[in-house]
Amino acid sequence: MATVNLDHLAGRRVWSENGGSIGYIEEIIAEQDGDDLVVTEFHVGIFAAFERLSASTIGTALLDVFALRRREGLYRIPWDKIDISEPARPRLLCSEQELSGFKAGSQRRKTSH
Amino acid sequence: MKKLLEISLGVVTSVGGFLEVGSMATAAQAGALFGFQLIWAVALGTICIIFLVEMAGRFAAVSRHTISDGIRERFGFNAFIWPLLAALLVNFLVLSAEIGGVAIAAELATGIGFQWWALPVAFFAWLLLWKGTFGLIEKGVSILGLVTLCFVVAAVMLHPDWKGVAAGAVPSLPQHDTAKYWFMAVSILGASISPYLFMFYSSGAIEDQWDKSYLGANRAIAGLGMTFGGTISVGVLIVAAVVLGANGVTEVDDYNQLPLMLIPIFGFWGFVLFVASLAVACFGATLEVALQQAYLVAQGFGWTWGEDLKPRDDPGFSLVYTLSLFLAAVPIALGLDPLKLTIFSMALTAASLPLTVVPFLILLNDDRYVGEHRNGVVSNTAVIFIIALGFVLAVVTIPLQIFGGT
Amino acid sequence: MQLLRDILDKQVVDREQVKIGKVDGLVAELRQGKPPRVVAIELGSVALGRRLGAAPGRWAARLAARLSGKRQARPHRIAWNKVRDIGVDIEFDIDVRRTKVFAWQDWLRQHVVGRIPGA
Amino acid sequence: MVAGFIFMISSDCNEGKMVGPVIRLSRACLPLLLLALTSCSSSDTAEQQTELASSTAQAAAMVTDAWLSGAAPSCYASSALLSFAETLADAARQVQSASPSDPARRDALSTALSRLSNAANQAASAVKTEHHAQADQAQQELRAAQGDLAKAYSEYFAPQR
Repeated sequence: MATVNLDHLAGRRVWSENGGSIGYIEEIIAEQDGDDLVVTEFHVGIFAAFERLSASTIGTALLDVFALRRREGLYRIPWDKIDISEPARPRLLCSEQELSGFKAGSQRRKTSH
Repeated sequence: MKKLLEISLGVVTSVGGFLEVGSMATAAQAGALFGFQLIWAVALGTICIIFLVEMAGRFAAVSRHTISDGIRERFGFNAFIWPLLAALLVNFLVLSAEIGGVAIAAELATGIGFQWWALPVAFFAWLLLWKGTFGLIEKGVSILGLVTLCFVVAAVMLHPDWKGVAAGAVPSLPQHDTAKYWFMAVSILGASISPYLFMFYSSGAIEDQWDKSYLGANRAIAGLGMTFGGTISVGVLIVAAVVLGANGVTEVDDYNQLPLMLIPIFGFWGFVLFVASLAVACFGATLEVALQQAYLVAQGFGWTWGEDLKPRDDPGFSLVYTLSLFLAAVPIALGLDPLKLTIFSMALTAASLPLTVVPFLILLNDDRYVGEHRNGVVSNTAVIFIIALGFVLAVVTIPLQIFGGT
Repeated sequence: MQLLRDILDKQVVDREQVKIGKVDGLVAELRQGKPPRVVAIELGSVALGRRLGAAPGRWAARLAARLSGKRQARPHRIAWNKVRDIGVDIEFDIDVRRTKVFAWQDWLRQHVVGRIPGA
Repeated sequence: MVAGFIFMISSDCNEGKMVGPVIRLSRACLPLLLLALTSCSSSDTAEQQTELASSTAQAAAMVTDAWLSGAAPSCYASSALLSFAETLADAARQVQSASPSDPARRDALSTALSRLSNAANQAASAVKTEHHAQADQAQQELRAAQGDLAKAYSEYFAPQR
């Protein structure tokens, strides 16, 4: 079976079809589907590790202070719109305007856990 | 209450951190050259380390994970590798300097050169770690560490101008040797806010099986333990100022000059007390830093670890401290002067400080680890101040070393 | 669930809460027309080496192969369906003694630590 | 190294290229560190060496006093005095190699320093052989040499200032 190391995707730059980069993979979201854990979407943002820091309000506040956190830069891209078969170079499989549809709105759901 | 008996963890951490050969030599040099003017650096260092140690203890007691665990788990291996490499390098230099400190004490006592003592000291420390338990080391070093109180007694017996001492607690600009003044301030801060201190304390909290009920005791232990170390450092500084500085011995760059601090006050016993204090403080620091190397690696890679376990049960952990001890003894056995080594290791400690302090801001506010015991506004402001201080220290250390370094 | 924040690099413990290592790697199966399925976690220096970059990955693999005497070293894998509890640590329903994860520690125990008296 | 952490925390990426800037950064620090090890502040050598010498001489006097009053063991006192003597001799050499405007004053200064070094050596051998009388005499010589140094030092700097 074809497998891939998800950890190699962390922080990788994602390339769109026309060769431009739209940001780094910040997080990989997975949901339970029956007794399988399946990947549902990828969060691609300007700032690679932001999702890891965002769990803590002070982390967010600190990053806001340094204006490093540009939320509108975050894309939440469904699993089938990114080709991760080659972890070193994840590629976007959707068109430009489709991509803007995945742009995270301002009211990102609070990461509850 | 029984928990306060655990104060020994605070005392052993501060004995190993505050009174090791580096901080003792710097406090003596600062006192000899600038009198009471640099007391503020020791005070500031003590306050900062109290905050960091209290947070490290709270993090360990609530999440049952240490700070190095937290850095690896929270920021991933690619980010963790930098504090890991920096801390391993700095700890190696400090460990080497500590073994050198004990070797110097042995040389002063017996006249045999310190190079010959390097390997026996490393072997004895290894034997204690190999056979001993954490409790034995913790209680043993803190009880023996009480001998260093002789500096406080000496300082009081000298009847220093206490107003001058109080004035020294307020930062002031130097009138002479400005580069050396700031270099000494950075070295004192670097020596007191050293990463291995709070990382050792967080591992110690888990070795002592602390849990949420220890939070009150943790605050007291961190406060009293670090103040113990800070007070003795100020004692060393005062004695050096009054005994050495006032008598014209302003350049303390030869360890043979250090015993002169206590001899005029206690006579022959002064010599004995100095040698005993140096030996105990540096030996405590040797055990602490060697263990910290093992904690750092074992926690970073997730192995089983614990000083109370038999080496058979945690081979990786025990071999790391074994290797560290004998490798660190090599530079001293080759005759490298421990004082020069400490000056350099303290500059590197100051430079690598941000790598281990920045994570505090995130870890101590992550409610998945510390739940409702997160940092309050005071602690967070303290961490942000220490991070800023850490960056300043990191930036100024190397140029200062060039112009102010002894 | 956020895989990078909540699973990757977390402490792994076995049935008896013995610390086995950290989650050094996360393996997913790519399926045609269906979302990738998480199948296993990886542990060990080879997995870590690969995360640092291609070259460190090769060195780690070569070193591990030479040390363990096997022809080609691969990271240890634990099947994801054996996961029991995901908290600050991740617990797997396995007994580490029956896996290869502790091979290097057993080797050290026999050849190095065992030889030193009073270990 | 510091920027390395922030850079890495901001990009969990693990291609080699991400590590590149950090390696370039640490490569830039290395020469600085090596420079730090070898260089010493280049303030006026004579003044600096004399300050070091007078401090070391005072320490030598204190050690001899301590030994004479039985407060310091012989093995410590003798090795300390030998080490101080060496520092003083080294100071004398450095002053001698300096090239000031007036060589006569430089020689006076370096002879005073060598006299101090010899006095310390005398004290060291006296202590080693437990000769109190000889040690006493070496102590006087040391005190006199300190006076010499003070005089030579003030002459050396008087006119220029």
